[in-house]
Amino acid sequence: MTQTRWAVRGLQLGAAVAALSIGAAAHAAPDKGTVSVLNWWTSGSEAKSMNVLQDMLASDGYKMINNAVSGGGGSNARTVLKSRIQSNNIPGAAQIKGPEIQQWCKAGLAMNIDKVAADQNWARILPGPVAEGMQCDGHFVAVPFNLHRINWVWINKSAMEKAGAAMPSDWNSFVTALKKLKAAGITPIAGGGDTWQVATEFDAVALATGGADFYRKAFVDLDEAVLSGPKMVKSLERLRTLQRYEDPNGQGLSWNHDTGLVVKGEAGMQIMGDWAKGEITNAGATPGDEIACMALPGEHTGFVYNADSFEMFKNSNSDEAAQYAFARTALSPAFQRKFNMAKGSIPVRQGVSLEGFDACAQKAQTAFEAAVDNDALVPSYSQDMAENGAVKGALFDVIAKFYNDKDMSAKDAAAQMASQAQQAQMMSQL
Amino acid sequence: MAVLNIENVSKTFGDTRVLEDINIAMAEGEFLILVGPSGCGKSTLLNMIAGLETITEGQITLDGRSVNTASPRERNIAMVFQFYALYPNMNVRRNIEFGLKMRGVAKQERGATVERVAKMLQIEDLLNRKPAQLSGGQRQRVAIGRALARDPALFLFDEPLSNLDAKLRVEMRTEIKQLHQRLATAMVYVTHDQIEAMTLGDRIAVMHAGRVQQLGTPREIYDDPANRYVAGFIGSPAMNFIECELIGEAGDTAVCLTGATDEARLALPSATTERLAAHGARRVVMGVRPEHLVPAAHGSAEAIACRIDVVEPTGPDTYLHTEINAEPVTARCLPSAAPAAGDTVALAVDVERAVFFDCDSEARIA
Amino acid sequence: MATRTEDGVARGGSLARVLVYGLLLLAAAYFLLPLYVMLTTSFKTLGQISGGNLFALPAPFSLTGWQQAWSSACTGSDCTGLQHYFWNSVAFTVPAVLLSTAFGALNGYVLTKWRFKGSEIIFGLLLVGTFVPFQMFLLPMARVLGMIGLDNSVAGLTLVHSVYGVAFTTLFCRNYYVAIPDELVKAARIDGASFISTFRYVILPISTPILMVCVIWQFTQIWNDFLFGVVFTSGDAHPITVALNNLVNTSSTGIKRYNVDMAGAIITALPTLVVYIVAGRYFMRGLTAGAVKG
Amino acid sequence: MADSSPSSGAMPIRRWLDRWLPKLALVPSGVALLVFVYGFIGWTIWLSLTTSSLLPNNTFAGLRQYEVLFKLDIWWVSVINLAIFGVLYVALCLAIGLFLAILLDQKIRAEGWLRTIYLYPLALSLVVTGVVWKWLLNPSLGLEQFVHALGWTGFSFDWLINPDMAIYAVVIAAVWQASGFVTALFLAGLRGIDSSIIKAAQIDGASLPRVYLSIIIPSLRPVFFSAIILLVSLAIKSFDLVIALTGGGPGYSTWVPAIFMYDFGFNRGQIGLGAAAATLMMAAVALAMLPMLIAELKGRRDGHKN
Repeated sequence: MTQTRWAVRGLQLGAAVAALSIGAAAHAAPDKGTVSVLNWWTSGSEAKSMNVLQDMLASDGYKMINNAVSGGGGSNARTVLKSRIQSNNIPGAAQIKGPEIQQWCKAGLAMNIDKVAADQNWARILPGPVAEGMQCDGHFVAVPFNLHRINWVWINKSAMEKAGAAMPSDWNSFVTALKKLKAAGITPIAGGGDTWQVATEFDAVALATGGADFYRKAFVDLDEAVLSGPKMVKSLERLRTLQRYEDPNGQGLSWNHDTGLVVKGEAGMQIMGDWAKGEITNAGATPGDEIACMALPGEHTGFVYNADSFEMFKNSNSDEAAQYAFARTALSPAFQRKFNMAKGSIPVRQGVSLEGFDACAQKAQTAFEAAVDNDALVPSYSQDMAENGAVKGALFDVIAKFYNDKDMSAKDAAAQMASQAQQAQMMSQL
Repeated sequence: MAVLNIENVSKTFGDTRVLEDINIAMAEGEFLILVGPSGCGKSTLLNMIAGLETITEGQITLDGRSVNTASPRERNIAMVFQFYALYPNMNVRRNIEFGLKMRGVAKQERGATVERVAKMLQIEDLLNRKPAQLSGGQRQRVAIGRALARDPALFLFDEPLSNLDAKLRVEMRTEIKQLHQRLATAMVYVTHDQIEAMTLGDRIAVMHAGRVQQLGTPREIYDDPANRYVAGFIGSPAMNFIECELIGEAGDTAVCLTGATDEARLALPSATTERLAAHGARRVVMGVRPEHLVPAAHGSAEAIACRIDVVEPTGPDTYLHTEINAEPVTARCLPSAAPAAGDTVALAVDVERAVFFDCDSEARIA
Repeated sequence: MATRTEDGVARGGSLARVLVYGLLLLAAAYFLLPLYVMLTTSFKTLGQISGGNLFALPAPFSLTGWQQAWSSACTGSDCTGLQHYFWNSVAFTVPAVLLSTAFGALNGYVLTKWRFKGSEIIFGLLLVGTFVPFQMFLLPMARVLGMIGLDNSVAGLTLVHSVYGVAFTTLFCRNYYVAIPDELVKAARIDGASFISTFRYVILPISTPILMVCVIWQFTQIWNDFLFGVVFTSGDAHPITVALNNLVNTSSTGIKRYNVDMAGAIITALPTLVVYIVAGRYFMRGLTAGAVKG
Repeated sequence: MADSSPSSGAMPIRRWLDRWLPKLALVPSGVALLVFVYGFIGWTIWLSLTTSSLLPNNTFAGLRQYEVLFKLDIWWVSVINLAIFGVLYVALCLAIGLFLAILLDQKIRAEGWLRTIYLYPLALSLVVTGVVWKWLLNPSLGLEQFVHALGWTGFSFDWLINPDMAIYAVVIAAVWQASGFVTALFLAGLRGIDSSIIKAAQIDGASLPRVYLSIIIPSLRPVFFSAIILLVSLAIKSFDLVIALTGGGPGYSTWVPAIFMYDFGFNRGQIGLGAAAATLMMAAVALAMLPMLIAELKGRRDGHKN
């Protein structure tokens, strides 16, 4: 009897809570329209930046519903997106980047936002390759938020001093520095955690070793000969070299943990994208000061970029006006400054003042401009910028296998990379 | 009019036929026993009467009304189960009145009924107890009380005493008999215990292998069994079966019986011989109950000399185990005249009471 | 001879008892170790976590982790901790647990006390529901929920959890009811009780132990679910596990606040822990009474 | 003939209800089962035969997806991992569960407390418990460090980071979660055994281990059945734990089919391949569990028809 009564009370409570949460969502009805935004930025500065965007839209009379789902580098968010599409509850904008933008567009789901692009003159304010990536069949369907540089090395200066190592300028001096760090009892490189980290390191290594042309032919065009060619073999061999200077126990630890090791001086360096700056700052150091930032040295230099972007969907649960407003506001100079300062990236909108950005961001901007001039700007394969999920997955699998099987030769790995990437490509084009 | 009429009823579970062509008509106030070994189909038949099992073929009528498709609720019956089946969550009072409550009887009337039934069964002081707090005998009393409360046209008992210890079983048996006499309501009582069957029943249906082997009063069943199965099932110790050769022609037939030593020739009564002759077989099975195989009077010509293997005193009687025609048999004697094991005793058969069965079909032939 | 054996048993007995207790405590340590780490970490400061020993006691003792986890940590766009999501979880867990338990009991009752041709097969088919990989079912589920207009709602989430829970509750209840004598149901039917009133008056009142097992199992499974919660709710309506995941999984620029994470994890687990500690006794009773009997 | 009896108006409805209500009661669950289990199984099988990539589509592709699947190293790694994990997980949980239950059944003082301690891990979500285990099993943070601090510096425990051993590390954490529950199941089973059987066996001269081996454990058969069903179901769904503990790594050395399905289906935009994996996994589970299910159901039915 008591049990039943409790159950009833539980039900009532549940209903009350449900009613409350619906009520909460319904308050402050927007005037001009609503846009729901699916993304995987749930923590720290990113989430706060999204709140800034929300506020900016609100002040223009639009309501932005922020639906953030974290985990697995966006894999949960992708799952949610696909489920939403199945249940015909499509979000107005979803965090999608790289070639996946084209995939969704080809599926007939992307919304044309040429109007906003024309208003803001995206063709001019966005870097060429980025603008190209946002288009499908000649129409803009997505809006970029930022530019991350992937091929950074973060170096603890005092650790280097302690080890008597000089700042590296090429691959050999880089390896020499690693040796000295090791001799001084310092973990030379913090890293080698999950496959994603290794793949990110490889991003930097491949560009430094093979150059932009090689990088594009291999990772963008999936040229079999290049993928299995000598430059790839050499790059993989260098990855193996890096591995020897990484803490074998670092496996399974997050990149944040690794950054912490560098800041504390327990490790000398970390090869990681510029989001590591947030962690450096949080640990009480200044990027560009105690922790130096430089591109991974090698025969070639360039800029491996990652641009976070949001694709707009038609027939969505959002109002078109609000979707336009979302795109417009995202590229507004004010938001670009705020967002990128918080996220550690540089504004994707060109011509935005970098005043107040840290030294490494300034460096990144210079490098970016140089890369554009020298045709050395390449999309990061490890951050989904170069290939669709299937091919990227196949590349990751081979790198993971190579990294974990110390007996596997770089040549074999390169050959497998070529064949598996081809197969995945074929399957995703069925 | 028959209270209960079972006509040509059969039951199949999947491919197995568990009841075959059952026909029983039950008079008002009658106490009918369904007796048989486990698996004979007696409980299934009872469940069919109750409406707990469907009927494959045939018809069951209660008070002249076909109940083939009626639910148990629509049949004016009550049932007492082997394992009491008291609702463990309800106290005795609520157990007894549950059936009334389900039938929408007003609370006041229910109370009165509970009092009446409790008084009848002397369980007034148990009314507020839960079944778990009762002894086995008390539980069975409550179970009966639950059946009584409804004042049904027909009571069904499914081996209600088999779960009680021997002494309690005898007591309860008597009580049920008294109850029947007082209520004069028809009862169907399922048991595998032939003593219960004999003591309680007005009529007994002996069941075996899904068929009613014989339906009759206890006396008929005992004295005049329809076949070897019934003969062997009813009576304790069981009837002796002796396979023997018939000698002589019609009108003057005898059987040869061999005990420890010599062969004895037993002349059969003329009525028997005629029927045996009509049947024609030369080898038959003779059935003799232990009380009809007794120590012979001195000098009897037809006595069989038997060596006694075991002597079994039971109090009023003593049973002697021996062999006739190389088959084990039991004889009865007075305790005062009991021999010792190993003795050779002359035994006499009361041929007037002997029955005869076909060797193969086991049907009664004389 | 006999005395010697007995003596041996007695002496072996006391030694054996020490061994038994030793092994049991060792097992307890194995089970408690992660909880110990979670608890101590949740009371540490961030500095102590990144610099210190995993097994050290918190010094200084800090409640910041708990405060932040409950009321100020960011779990997406808002930074109000887990408190709000806690009630979201309650909103669908309670009805889903009740629904799946109710249907499990009903199914178990039918499958044991009202058997019909094919009921065993139905049970077998139902059991399959315990083995399906949910990951692959998300899309069709989303489509079905969309079709019946229950997508992105508490009702939809309740439905999904109830459906996949019924397989388990039916398994539990069936095994329990099998042990209840059929005669009880027969007696009730003779007494004139219908299918429903037999269930209501006779079966249900004696089902408390197994219902507790169902409730505990279902509560744990549903409360801790992440996959359905993340896919079938959004934003404000997220269950606490999704919020926790958002809190724990920092992407690019976030830093890991392990004390907040651990406090959040314990807060998330608190209802289930309380259920286990409070109702654990019933759980055992229910299992003993029949969940594990054939 | 069957319906020849006179009946009042209300009776047919009631009879109809009596007859059909039990079956009707199964209808909601049955419909749900049909749609949410069998419908989806059918849908998944169909998808595995299509070219579905980013989103489901209906272009028939024959067995192409399976051909590709069979060539993928990562799929076989996942399958082998599930086999290793499943067998060890079920076996260890049963062994530890039974062992602890037998110990707990020796009239232990603080039984209630110990039981709760053993049982609580099931109450915790693996999303974060995985993180704790990750720390504990990490050589530079957890147990290895701890043992080193105690003075045994030669101690090495690097399963979590060793691609060949990592799946066993997953087993450790998974067993931690479920073995207490299995202990409770077995303890309940032991409590249900008639103690007179044990006494009788001891009087017959059987030693205590002998009594357990030849009398008690065989009579726990139904417990094994329930426990195996629950454990296998948990093993197949092992997703959260692996993701939280190893993220599938090092590399993909701890991938299991559930991760494969999720990653290929959603992350890599290869739904057809994910569906093929799901289909094969369901088939494998059916093959593995069906004989046991049939035997058990048959046994039960026969056991209850006296």
